[in-house]
Amino acid sequence: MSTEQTTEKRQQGKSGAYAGAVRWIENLSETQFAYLLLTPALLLLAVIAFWPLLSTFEMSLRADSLRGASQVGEFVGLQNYTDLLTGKLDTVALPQPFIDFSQPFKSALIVTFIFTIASVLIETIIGFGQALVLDQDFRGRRWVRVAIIIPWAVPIVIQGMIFYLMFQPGIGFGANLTEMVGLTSTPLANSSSALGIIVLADIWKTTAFMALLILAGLQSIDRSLYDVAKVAGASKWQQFKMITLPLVLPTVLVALLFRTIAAMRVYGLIETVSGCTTVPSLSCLVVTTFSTRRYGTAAAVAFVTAAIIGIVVSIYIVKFRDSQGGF
Amino acid sequence: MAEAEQTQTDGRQQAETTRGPFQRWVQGSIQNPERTYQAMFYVVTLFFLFTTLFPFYWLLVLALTPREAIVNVWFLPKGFNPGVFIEIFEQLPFHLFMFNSFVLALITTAIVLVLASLAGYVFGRLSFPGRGVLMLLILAISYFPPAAFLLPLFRLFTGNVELFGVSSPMLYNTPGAMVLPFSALFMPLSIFILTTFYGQIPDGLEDAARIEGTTRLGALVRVIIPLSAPGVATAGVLTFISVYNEFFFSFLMTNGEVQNWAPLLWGILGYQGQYAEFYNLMAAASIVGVLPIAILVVIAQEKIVSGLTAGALKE
Amino acid sequence: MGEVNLEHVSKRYEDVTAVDDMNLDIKDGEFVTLVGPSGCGKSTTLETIAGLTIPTDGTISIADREVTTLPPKDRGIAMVFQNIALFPHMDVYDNISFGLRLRNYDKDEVDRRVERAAEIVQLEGMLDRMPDEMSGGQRQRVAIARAIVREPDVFLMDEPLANLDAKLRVHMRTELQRLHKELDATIIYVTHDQAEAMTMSDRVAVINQGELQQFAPPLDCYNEPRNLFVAGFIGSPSMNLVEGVVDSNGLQTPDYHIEFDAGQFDGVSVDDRITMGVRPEDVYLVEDAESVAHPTSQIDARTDVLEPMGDEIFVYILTGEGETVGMDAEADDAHQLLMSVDPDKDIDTDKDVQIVLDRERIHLFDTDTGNAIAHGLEFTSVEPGPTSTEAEGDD
Amino acid sequence: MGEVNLEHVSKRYEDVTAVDDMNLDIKDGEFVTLVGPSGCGKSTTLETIAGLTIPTDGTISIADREVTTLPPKDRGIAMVFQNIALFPHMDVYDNISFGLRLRNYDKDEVDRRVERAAEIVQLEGMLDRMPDEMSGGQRQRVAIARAIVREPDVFLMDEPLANLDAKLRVHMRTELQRLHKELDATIIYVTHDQAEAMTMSDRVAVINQGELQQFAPPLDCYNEPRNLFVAGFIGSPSMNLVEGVVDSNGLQTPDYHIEFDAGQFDGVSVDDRITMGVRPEDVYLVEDAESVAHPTSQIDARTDVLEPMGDEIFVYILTGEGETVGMDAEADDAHQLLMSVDPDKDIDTDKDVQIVLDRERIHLFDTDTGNAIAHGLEFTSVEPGPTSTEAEGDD
Amino acid sequence: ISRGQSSNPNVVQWAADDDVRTNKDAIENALHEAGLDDNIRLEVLAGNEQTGARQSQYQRWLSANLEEPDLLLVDSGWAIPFIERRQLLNLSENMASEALNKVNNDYFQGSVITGKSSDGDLYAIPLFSDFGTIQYRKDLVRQSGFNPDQENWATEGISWKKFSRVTKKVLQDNQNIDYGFTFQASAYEGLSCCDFNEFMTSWGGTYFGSVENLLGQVGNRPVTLDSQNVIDSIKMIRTFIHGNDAPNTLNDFEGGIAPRAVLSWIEETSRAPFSNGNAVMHRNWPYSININGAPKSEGGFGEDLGVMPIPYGVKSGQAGQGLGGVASALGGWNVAINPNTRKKDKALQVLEAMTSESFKLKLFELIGWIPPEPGLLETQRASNVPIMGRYVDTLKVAGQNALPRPVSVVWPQESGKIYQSVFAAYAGQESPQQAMSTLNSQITEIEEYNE
Ligand SMILES: Nc1ncnc2c1ncn2[C@@H]1O[C@H](COP(=O)(O)OP(=O)(O)OP(=O)(O)O)[C@@H](O)[C@H]1O
Ligand SMILES: Nc1ncnc2c1ncn2[C@@H]1O[C@H](COP(=O)(O)OP(=O)(O)OP(=O)(O)O)[C@@H](O)[C@H]1O
Ligand SMILES: [Mg+2]
Ligand SMILES: [Mg+2]
Repeated sequence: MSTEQTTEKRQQGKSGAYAGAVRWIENLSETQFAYLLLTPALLLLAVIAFWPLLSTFEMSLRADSLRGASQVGEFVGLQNYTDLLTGKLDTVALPQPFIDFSQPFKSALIVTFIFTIASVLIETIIGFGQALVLDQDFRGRRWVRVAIIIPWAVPIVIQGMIFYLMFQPGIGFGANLTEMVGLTSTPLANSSSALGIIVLADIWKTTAFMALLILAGLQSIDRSLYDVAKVAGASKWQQFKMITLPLVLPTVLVALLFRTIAAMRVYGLIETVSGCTTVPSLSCLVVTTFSTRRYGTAAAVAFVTAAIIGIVVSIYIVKFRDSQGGF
Repeated sequence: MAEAEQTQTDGRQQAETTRGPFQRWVQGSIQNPERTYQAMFYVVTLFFLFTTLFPFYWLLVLALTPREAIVNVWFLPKGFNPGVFIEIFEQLPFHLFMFNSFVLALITTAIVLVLASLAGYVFGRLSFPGRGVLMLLILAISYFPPAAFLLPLFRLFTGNVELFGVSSPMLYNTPGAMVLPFSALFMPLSIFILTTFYGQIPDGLEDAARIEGTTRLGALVRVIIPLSAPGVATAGVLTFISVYNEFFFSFLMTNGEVQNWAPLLWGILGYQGQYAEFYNLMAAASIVGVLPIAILVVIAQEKIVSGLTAGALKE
Repeated sequence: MGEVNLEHVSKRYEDVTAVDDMNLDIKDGEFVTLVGPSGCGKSTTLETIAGLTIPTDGTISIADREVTTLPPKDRGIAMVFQNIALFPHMDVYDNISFGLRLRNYDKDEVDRRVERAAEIVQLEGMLDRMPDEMSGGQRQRVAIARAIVREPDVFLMDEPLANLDAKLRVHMRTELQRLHKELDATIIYVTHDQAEAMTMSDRVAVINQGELQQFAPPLDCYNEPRNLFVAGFIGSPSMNLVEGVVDSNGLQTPDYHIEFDAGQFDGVSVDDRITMGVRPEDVYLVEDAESVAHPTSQIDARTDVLEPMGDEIFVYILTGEGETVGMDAEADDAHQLLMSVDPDKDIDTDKDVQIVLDRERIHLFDTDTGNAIAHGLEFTSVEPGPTSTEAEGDD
Repeated sequence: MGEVNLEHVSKRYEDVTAVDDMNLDIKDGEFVTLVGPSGCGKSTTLETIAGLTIPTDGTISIADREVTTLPPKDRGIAMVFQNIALFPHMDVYDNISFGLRLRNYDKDEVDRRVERAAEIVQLEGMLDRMPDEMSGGQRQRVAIARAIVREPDVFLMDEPLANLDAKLRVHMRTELQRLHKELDATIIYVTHDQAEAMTMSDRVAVINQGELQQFAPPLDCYNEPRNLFVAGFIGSPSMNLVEGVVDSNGLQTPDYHIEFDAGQFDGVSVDDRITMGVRPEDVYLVEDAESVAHPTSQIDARTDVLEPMGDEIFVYILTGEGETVGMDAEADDAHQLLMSVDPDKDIDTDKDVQIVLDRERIHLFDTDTGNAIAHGLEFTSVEPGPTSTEAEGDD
Repeated sequence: ISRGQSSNPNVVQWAADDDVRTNKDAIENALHEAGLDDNIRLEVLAGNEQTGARQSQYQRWLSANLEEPDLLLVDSGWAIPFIERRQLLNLSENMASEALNKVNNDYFQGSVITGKSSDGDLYAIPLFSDFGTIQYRKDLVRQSGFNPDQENWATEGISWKKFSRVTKKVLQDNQNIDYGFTFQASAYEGLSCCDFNEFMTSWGGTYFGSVENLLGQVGNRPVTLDSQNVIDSIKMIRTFIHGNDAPNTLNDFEGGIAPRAVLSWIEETSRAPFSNGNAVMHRNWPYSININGAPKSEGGFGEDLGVMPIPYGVKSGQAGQGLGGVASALGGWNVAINPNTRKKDKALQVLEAMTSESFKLKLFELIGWIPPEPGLLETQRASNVPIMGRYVDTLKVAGQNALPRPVSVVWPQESGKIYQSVFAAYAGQESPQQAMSTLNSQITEIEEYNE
């Protein structure tokens, strides 16, 4: 028993300051300790995320400045927001979407929601399937894993290029296919078919994200619970429903949450596949407004976009508050 | 038992002439559900393989098709031009762009994993006032389109922001200008992933570690992280690949020179002309840029999992 | 060095009070066992001592230093967990040496100690197994080795032998006792095994629903249970408890009468409801009763169920007209007595027998408060137990 | 219905043979207990029966149907796991009702059965607790309830009572026995508790290092152990085993001589090495030996350590000039005997005493093979045990 | 503080593109030969090839007051907003008058005005010009009985009506060719700045009343998108795509000569079928002449490639304001100086060297960049350039009829509305009249809002 103490003393002697710090940390209350550990992350986020957002928010309260050298004009309060939401900026400041809704903002909203629901839903289902396959032990599993991850490693520019060319009449075969099945011969020039292609492209690439996360969740499940279930008479499906699903649910929710958020911000893919006019999303609106140098308006659009995403996320959170891992 | 077998044999003999191999297979599967399950498993696996690999295969087809022949490309390359894989290196130091991306991704992943591990531990295993609000705040970062960060960050990294008379450092064209935003923007995801994984480790194991003499942080490093190895590795892989392919800040925080840490994306776009698009080169470059990384990542993931698990043991 | 003091320690969860105003004063080098029914708060008590749970109220000190909120690693304790809690990602060697490696012991020292601990728990050849490749008992032994290898001042052990077979358990018991002596360590031990509690401990703390019932040497708890709970809990099979009403010359139970002078005991008066307790080994067939100095008068009874145990036979006897009891129906305690007889005894079910009780070994409890009134209605000059360690309860 | 048959079942892991050519023939409705040292293969055997582990060799049938590779769900079994393995995401009610809900029992029926099971395991008020809010024993009771609620033909229980206190354990024992009768189910039970094995089982399977040693009613194993391993393993404390060499008129051990006619037993001849076994309760102080019909001649000895257990005292006695034994040094078996005496007995350490052994209860084993040669050197006309269930071992 | 500039004071950093970087040494030599101080050297940044991305990039750089790059290659399509915001160096105030005069007098005027502020000061000098032209399969056209050379298609152009007949005939004669006329009608900037602008102008229509007004003051110019000429041009394209039986088409034109696919094509996607021999006519920039006119051995059409100006809908005389006749959208890039540069003098020297004839011809030879100076296209040296040399006459005609895009601070806004409406009309989602009247009022609104 005394050996233990001497060793501890030796350690203390070696680096008293370090040991002191450790002691100090250990004696913090749980709350203090929590905040101490959060400090580095919060510091980084404060400088790189929160401050820029504040600054952008301030920008959203100012008028656009198209001519002067300064980036934004005079302070106008919430006018950008009210103009945006009342449709006053539809013609003069926002790009008109290709979809023939009279208001670009509304159509961006609709496109974004359709895209989000379709892609996230399908990705989750397929991703779950892929994760279940990868969770099995079989020869060549590693290579199947590579195959499933590959799309996720493809840069958006290239992902866009693949589908753009594939469905470009005269270049790839996609247009011939859509024509054969009685749809348009120029799928990328048509909003609904272009949206479909974009969803397809997104599913191809980001299902891997779902699959990887869910796989990790699956791998963390205590295998002995399956023994119990098996003996209790659970079929494979019942094991899945009653054990696998609830136990990966927290992971799935995280995946779902972040996929939803990302899907609601879709931009790069649209830009490279069909262009923002054919399939206008909320982020398209933000980026195109930024690139027309209407910084005030653009900032307002960005914050409105974030607010919409925030609303969707709150629905999620309220809905799944009870399943663990929550807030 | 024996009787049943008998009738089965009889039945088989009767039907021998009329049954095709498929029917026989079906019959066999009905008698042996395990076999059906196996077969289904392989069908599903093949389906997944096909759907994920097909566009990639088509990319290969594009790469191998000489530029002028990229017209009506179906499932086979029109022409065969493997030289494209050499050409991409002749045109640009593509490997250096890859290297830049790799380094940036590695640094970012390291930062994210460390900070997110601490935060994930806090959110997953401690209860304290402000927890919910902070989590929401961190999550809220991901609501914003990256464009919303850009202008202030650009000013910050080009020395245009002053605080108390000291102007911000000139990070433009340095790794810092990319690594910092990457870290901040990819961190929320990792924090949430790790929060769920860390939260699921039974308290007993952390208790045991603390009794054995670890500090709270020691228990995190030696027990909680290793036990969440699949989650940590996945968070790492997701971050790494996301950074490797990131297209927004990669694009804006460097002037595109390879010596200024321009990442992969600049390399790929380097094969693009104002009007002329060298699709075959871009395709080839992506394959070169992506395939080794994907394989590396899969191997790394396994290593990370076993490494984390083992890392807890050795000093 | 290893004194452990709990003062008014309580731990409340939302709807349960797991530990309720617990006071324990454990001396340096003492071997204390916590016993009590499942869920009574034993593990929680250990956890507060370990620092894994911060008590809602009260203070804890170890070696005269208050440690109520000190982190576990600074308390100089080692613990064996009830749920074993091996690190699933480490092999046996790494599990056992975890605490030593944390403290940067040099490799040789670690090896030496791990080997020694593995020997004690008989796991010599298994140092490179992973936990999921081991049987339940083997895992438990790893958990024990992980604690003893550290040689701290205070050991906390939560049912460390639950998964071991009798033989190994006896071996481990001896080893733990030896360790106790050798290291001069304080051991706080939770067990469900009466034999363990009896043989190993200097003092036993009997807990019920979070409250300490008795804290005394094991034989005191056995021979002089402080209340009905302790009486019923200590001893296996448990003491027979029969309710009755005091009359002028003793206690009248439904089926028989036990004679004594009610005035002999403080606070007992006629018509009080009193519970009489007698252990199965103090119930005798009349023919075997010659060694009993003060038998009660004979009681007519009928044998019911027999449970042969090898070294003794438990006989359930019915003293009244009650239904059959044994394992088939909830026995009506008042009509039933359990008796232990020699395995050679020629006894059979459903036979009429006469029994007597040993008056020296009859306990009386106040039925309402549960508190003990008397232990023994007569006293011979012999001391209670042969080597009963310093008899010092807290009552 | 519930017959379970193991034929030549083996399970080998990389470097361990967990189960070695096991043959068990368990009748419908039988209560069989598997006992054996930690790591001997008990859990593995259960797992092969459950279908969680496919044996390396051999076949298993349940209800006359071969099930060796059948998935667990088709075997009609329920199981209590040694590691408890509650579903962490379900509350107690959901854990218990898991198997019923799988089978789409209607809500009322589920409620009814869950309530009943919760009552049996005394968890009535806790149905909405989560597993991590419960004590070790409470969790174990949930695990038991989860199995019994299903009422299948065959129950497999792996140390289901390990974490329960003596009183609850006795209660659960009774409940399990009642359940056994009521459901007429086959129960295969693993325990480390001798009392459990003794009182509950129709037959006990003693296993060592994966090999079946004896499969017989409990008292047979106690009274007529088939080999040295069973003799040493069954009974707590264990049988005294002393080695000796056969001479013309008996057995010469280092310290004393036991007389018998060597020719009386098949295959025993002079100079053979034989081990003599006698249980602690069959060792008597000379003064207490009047009830023994055939005592051995007196043996001079000295008392060493005393272990008072409450209802009896274990006395370690030294028959030769050996060192002190007890718990301080590895005892030299040849010079030591453990004796159990009445707790009233006035006995002290380090006193010279004379003892005798009950010749009727002396066992002889071949030291080299370990096989039993004889149980009892003399026989009285009395049958061995009072209500020994149908005496039919497999030797 | 250091803001990332190269330490060497003699190195001028030029944000250009990959072509410049690839030929950096040759370009440096050419500059030195053109009189640049031998000490001054270039460092080339190959910016993003996507012009919009590069615009945003410059926007950020200049807003952050970066001192580098010193020289900027700016698209003639978006130089003016930078000039309006004074984010480029005023060359009229800084450059030697000799060079200034050369630019003002000798260059294609269409190009020069894209580098001037509204008050006439020069901020960016054209480095090279781009013009839309029609490339065609001269061999097939001849086979079908037409005489492009005799009729001087190359310099005089042809009418759209004739164009439609020729295309139809060739298509009918060559069953294996799928497409007649391929051009760019995807809903993107290229439609509003260029293809539509060309078609409309060749029919005598225009955005803001006259060609001069294209770069006129926002809000002070009429919006004339609902004129009949504009609508006719749309009807013509509709005829090409949908055939002359479809509603809102021109019956006297041959229809069905352009695939529906043009509606999703931009430059490269429309070029692919033509280069592959699967189309007769193709509208594109000169870069593709280099590809399509390459010798047959290298996969091009060699001498079989014909090039002519964009056809006309009405003759130039028939419409006022410089409208009608052949009209080519103007592309090309200018060079400007970063006002924050610390190497202004050296940068100015480089710029002056760039105005020399030898340098511009050298660029033509090296990269195929067309000199922004009609005179140079007549030189022997220009005609000797392989491939492009064959077509300098056409390029000169096109350059003289070049139309700048109506770039202004609100052009991005207007452009978006324009290509969407035009696309909708081309695709048949809306009638030309309706689409153009909506568009007209939207553009008017934007003009007025931002006056
Ligand atoms: N997965 C495995 N890999 C290797 N060895 C194993 C594995 N599982 C069990 N064993 C070994 O097989 C032997 C039998 O194990 P089993 O769990 O059946 O023992 P047991 O009789 O249940 O013991 P206990 O009473 O301690 O629970 C043990 O020595 C164990 O170490
Ligand atoms: N986290 C918790 N939330 C609510 N109640 C709890 C929690 N942990 C323990 N309890 C309750 O506190 C009581 C005491 O638990 P404890 O684990 O100390 O019992 P124990 O004496 O160790 O029992 P056992 O012998 O069964 O292990 C139990 O009734 C238990 O259900
Ligand atoms: Mg406990
Ligand atoms: Mg076991």
